[in-house]
Amino acid sequence: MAKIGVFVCHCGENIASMVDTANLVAAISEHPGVEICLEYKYFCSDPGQETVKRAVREHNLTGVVVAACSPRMHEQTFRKACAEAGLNPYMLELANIREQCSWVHTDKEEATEKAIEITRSLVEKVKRNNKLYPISVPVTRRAMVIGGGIAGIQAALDIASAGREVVLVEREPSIGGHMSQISETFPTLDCSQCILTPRMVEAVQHPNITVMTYSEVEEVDGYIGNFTVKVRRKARYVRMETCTGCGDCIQKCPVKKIPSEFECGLGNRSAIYTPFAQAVPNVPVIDRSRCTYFKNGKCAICKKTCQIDSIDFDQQDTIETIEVGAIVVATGFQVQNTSLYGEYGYGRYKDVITGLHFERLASASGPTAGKILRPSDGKQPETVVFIQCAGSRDVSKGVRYCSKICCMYTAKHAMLYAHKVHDGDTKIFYMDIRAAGKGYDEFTRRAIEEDHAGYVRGRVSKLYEENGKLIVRGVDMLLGRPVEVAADMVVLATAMVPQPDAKEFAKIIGIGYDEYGFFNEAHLKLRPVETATAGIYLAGACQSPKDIPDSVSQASAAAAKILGLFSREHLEREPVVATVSDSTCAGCWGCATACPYNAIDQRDITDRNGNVIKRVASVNPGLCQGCGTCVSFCRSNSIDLAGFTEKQIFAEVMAL
Amino acid sequence: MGIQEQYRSEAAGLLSSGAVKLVIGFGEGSTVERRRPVFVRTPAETERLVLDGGCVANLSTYLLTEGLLSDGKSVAVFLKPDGIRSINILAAEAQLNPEQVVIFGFDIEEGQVRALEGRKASDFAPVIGVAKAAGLSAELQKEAELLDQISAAERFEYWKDQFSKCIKCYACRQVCPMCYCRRCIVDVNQPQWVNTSSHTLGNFEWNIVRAFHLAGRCVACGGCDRSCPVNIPLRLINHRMAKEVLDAFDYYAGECAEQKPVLATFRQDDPETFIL
Amino acid sequence: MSEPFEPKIVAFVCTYCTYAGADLAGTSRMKYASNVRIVRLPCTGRISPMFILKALQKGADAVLVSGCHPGDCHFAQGNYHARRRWTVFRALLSFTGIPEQRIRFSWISAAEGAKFTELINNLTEDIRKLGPFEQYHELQTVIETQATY
Amino acid sequence: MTRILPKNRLDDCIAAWRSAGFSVLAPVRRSDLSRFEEVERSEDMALDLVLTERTIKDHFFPQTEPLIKYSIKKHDIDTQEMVPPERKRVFFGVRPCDASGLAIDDPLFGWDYRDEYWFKRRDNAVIVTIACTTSDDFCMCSSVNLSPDSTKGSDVMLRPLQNGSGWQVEALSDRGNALLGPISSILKEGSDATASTASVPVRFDVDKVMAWLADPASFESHFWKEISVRCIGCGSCTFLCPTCHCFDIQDEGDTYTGIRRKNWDSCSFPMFTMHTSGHNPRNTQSTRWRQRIMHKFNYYRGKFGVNSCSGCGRCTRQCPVDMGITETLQAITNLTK
Repeated sequence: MAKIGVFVCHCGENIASMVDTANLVAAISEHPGVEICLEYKYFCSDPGQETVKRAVREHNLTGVVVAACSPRMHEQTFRKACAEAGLNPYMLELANIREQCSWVHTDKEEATEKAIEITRSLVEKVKRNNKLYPISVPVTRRAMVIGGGIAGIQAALDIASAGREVVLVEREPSIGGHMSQISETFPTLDCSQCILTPRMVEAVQHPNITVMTYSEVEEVDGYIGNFTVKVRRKARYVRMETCTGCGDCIQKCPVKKIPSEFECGLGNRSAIYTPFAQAVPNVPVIDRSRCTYFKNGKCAICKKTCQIDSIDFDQQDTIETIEVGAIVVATGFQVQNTSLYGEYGYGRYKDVITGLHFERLASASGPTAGKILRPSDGKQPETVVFIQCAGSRDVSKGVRYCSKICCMYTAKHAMLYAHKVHDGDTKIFYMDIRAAGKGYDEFTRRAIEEDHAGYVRGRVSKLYEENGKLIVRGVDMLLGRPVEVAADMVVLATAMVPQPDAKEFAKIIGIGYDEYGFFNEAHLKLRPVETATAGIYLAGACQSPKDIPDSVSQASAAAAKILGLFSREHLEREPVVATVSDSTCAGCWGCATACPYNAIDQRDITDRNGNVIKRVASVNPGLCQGCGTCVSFCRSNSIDLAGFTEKQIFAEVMAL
Repeated sequence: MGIQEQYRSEAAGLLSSGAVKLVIGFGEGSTVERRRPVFVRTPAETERLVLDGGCVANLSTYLLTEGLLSDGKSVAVFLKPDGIRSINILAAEAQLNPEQVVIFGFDIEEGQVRALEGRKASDFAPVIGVAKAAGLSAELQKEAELLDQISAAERFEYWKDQFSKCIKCYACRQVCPMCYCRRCIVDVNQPQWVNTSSHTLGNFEWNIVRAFHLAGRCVACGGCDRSCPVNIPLRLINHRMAKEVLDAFDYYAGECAEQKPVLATFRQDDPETFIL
Repeated sequence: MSEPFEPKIVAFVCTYCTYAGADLAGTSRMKYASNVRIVRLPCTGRISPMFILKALQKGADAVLVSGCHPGDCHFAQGNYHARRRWTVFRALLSFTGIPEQRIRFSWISAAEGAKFTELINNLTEDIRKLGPFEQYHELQTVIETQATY
Repeated sequence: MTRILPKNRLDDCIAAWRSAGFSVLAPVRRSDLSRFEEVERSEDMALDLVLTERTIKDHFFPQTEPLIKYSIKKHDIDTQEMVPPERKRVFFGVRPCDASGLAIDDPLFGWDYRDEYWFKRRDNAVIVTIACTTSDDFCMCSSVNLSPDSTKGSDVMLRPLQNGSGWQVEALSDRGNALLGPISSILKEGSDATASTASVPVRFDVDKVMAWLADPASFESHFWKEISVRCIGCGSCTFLCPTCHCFDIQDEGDTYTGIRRKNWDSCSFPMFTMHTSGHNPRNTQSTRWRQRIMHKFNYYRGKFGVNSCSGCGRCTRQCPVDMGITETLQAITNLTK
């Protein structure tokens, strides 16, 4: 028999002034199954909680309803109190007679009647509550970091340095990401390669880190603490184990005129190549689509050149299955294709380039060895125009968001240019200068004041070539007049966009994404590092445009989250999960299709001899988040959600 | 050779070769007009098979007879396009393996039977494509629209009157290939969501729940409507649901065996004009 | 003159958005009609059509179903599933003569205490005008009375 | 010379009975369904039907009936019985098979326990039967030792006149006699010839059937499986049967009050015999169909000396898969040739 204790809280005057608590207590005391009904000024206070605990013990209560504030406020408080009194903490319901009753109504009689109905209904619910116990899930204390840019490297190093194993997966032949393409970094102007390369080397040499380059994640199964990831290791056609990275093969390769992806097409590479000189690992790959041997079976010069026979044309892709307990997604970004701005002439005029091109031009290891030379004729530009927001903050053609880093890198470009071309002239068309960050505004001021960056507030309307010059027409909004600049080179601060395959990838690993394809955090403000899928975390620009310090911070935060998770061998989860009734499940799998977490699998029911009698749905409590979408799908009512069972809700409604 | 004879001889062939263990078709009924389901297990018995304009029932229901397909052997069945769509849905909902179902496809036009090309459910994709393109039954739509035009209160009275006739014999459920649950929601008594009594309230609940469970699954074979011993126009309510999923989600039940259930999937841009 | 009709309204809401929104209305001391009874569920995905029928049987004159805005679901997709279900169920109820005005659906976020307040007030006012849902309630009263043969 | 009820005086007849305190129920076709309902005018009657789709059983043993109203208090439960009030009713235009059905069920409801709900209604009802002049392919009264003009279960028998102007009237019971009192002035004397009754062929040999069923070996016969293979397990044959009488007791209510109801149940349903343990002694449709036939033509007779079938043929007439008692009993007849 149910023995329910009901505790009516006055909340000082908050409830008692609008709800006639004496009436409430009188009505509830008469309700079947109510063993004891007490009122008190503040049940959440220590003496209040003691009263609840004493009542639980003295009356052997089977359930407790606290008629007080919102469960969002004090559910945990009273669960704890119940547990301390020896009652399963899930045998508790809060009747919200404050936020949703006394505070919002003005007629005491009506509010009291409503409070009675709310409380009764929850008494009926609590009668049908079941004892629940936290679910214990074992944790595989190995992490996977997907993406070997600075965010991924940082996350991997932080986790590895704390003593946990990490698998770092990068789809390019080398780790390093976009940061390796950058010349100098704002606001300190230290050389990007110089600060990045040591981290790359540290990562690859770290005993706790396994780096898998030229590899892609194909499938993610499982749940927090227990993911199974399938990674495709693409054939490099060069044996990683033996290659010394001498580079002879690259030198000898006859196919040399392939535009280098790393150099943004400003330089060339060969068919067998490393993307850049400091690549980690320093093992080349053969670009099968350009290699003469793969085209017609002839050539094989690289194989002949290699003194240690590291070339292996027969290599195949391999799939590795890796068990991990947590995943950091650090897959980075791309630069928006700027060809949609016909008026800026990108693609039409060789000397209209993107910011990333400029980085390569300014880079000491770049195609021009750090000299600013324009692509068309290799001459030094005397006047350079920078156009900011070439895609960002543009509802009509580009993306609505601010790419965040362009103001800073454009200032940096102007400075680098000024440092390299002393008598050069710069014009920067901008909308706003967004330089919030440590040392950032000082940096842009320096660009203007020391390096004479010519900021023009306004947009560019047209750009055309005339007599070997790029004529840039725009408007200076501050002066309110048109401007025309004859430039030798134009640099577009193009938008940062998600990787083109970001949405497909999100589906593979089971996380959410926004309208653009940036991955969704669990909560924009309070859980910016977690995804809605437990055990999967975000770092870097795959979530939103970020600069290096932000990416690194988030990477460390993700590492901290994972180390927290890895601090125990088992993970305790809320027991609000779905369960299937094997005897009635018809095995239609609608629940499995509907489940947002892929938490439902098929399970065979076998007889004594191991023959399959039927196949039913089965909920993985490690993956289930307790939304209950499956429950309302199930036509035969064969799946139910702990804490919000069909019986509980039915009773709650039928008591209204 | 007519279709009936052709299918009889093909059925005999399938049985004698062991390609199928059973043929489910139509035979003569208790009156001249009636056709009843027959179960043929030997080549000789194929003589009992009849195929004419009276063969309207959707025999796919029988494929779900417990244990029938569990030995992995194949069964042949006479089906119209609606029944073939049922096979697709049942396959999509993992209730049968379509590879085990050999179909004698036919259609009835103005009382005349026409053979449909194909043997496996997937062979009939073009036929179903044509059916989808032709849209839902205009006749039913006209009938349903008559109800749409009257006021909600009048509609309520109409259905109250219709549902008051229901005796909860569950002929609608039993004849329906989609009602394969081992335990129907109406038999769930903890909690008793649907009043089992056949008073009007209980009948209202039962018929609404059944219609909801058939949304995006009903192929308008008309089995429930024909079976109802008290002549409730179930066709209308099911048609209205089929129209809703078609209009709102471009969903036509049973297009193929890979089709996902309409209510277990969604699109981010699903219509939501009614949500405040 | 008899007392003005006070409708009974049952609301099925998700705990993360609409329930929190209703809490916010409370903490902001907004005022709304006391006619609504809230049933808290983890997610709109958990709201089965049966809940609505049972609420009507229990004398509700209107039912409100409410959850997180699309894209905001705590459970990522629950509200998208719910939306499909409602689209179909609403059409079904409408076709069987249960007026659309009595079955309402809304998205109310945890920040929209004001929207919740306004919605409840408007809904209550609408249903006051519309009157009790006698047609449905009669089905219940009939079964409670003595058989007339 | 016999008494005649002229057709053109039917309205006066209804009025007379009504003023004598009777409700008059007659076949009516409404909302696409024929059934017995209270009528005030003869034009609402559908007397030309072979048979109404629903039986008059509905008015004695309704599909759902409240038994007890209960309300749950803190420490106890209040209950209140809900026995139907006495109400005098005339059932006009009943077919002999339906009337027989009532008589067949009487011993069942009065056997070890007198079912108030049944007998209150039976005792206050007068059955005015009209002999059949038409029949259809499903009628089989003649096969179960009844006929299109059998008087079993009737209080008044009406035999249609050949000229269609009315009915020859014969009171069969005290209740029937009493019913003719209020309409004595309407009835006239006459000697018009009555129309010939419908000829319903004998479709099976019920004696052979009974003998076969009584043979213990028949219980496990493979016959049941073959004959029931297409049965889909709905309950329409049982619910439209004038003699099927199985019911279930259900409580329906909310937290505070509820009603205990008596609802029709059907031996066709798997749930009918499902045990709480999950074991089901009749776990296939063939065992359920066997039970139905055995009950009607073996067990019931063993207990009450009469077969539980009045030959109306509704079981076949409306079966979704064209099954029915006739086919099965024909097959049994053929088995024992």
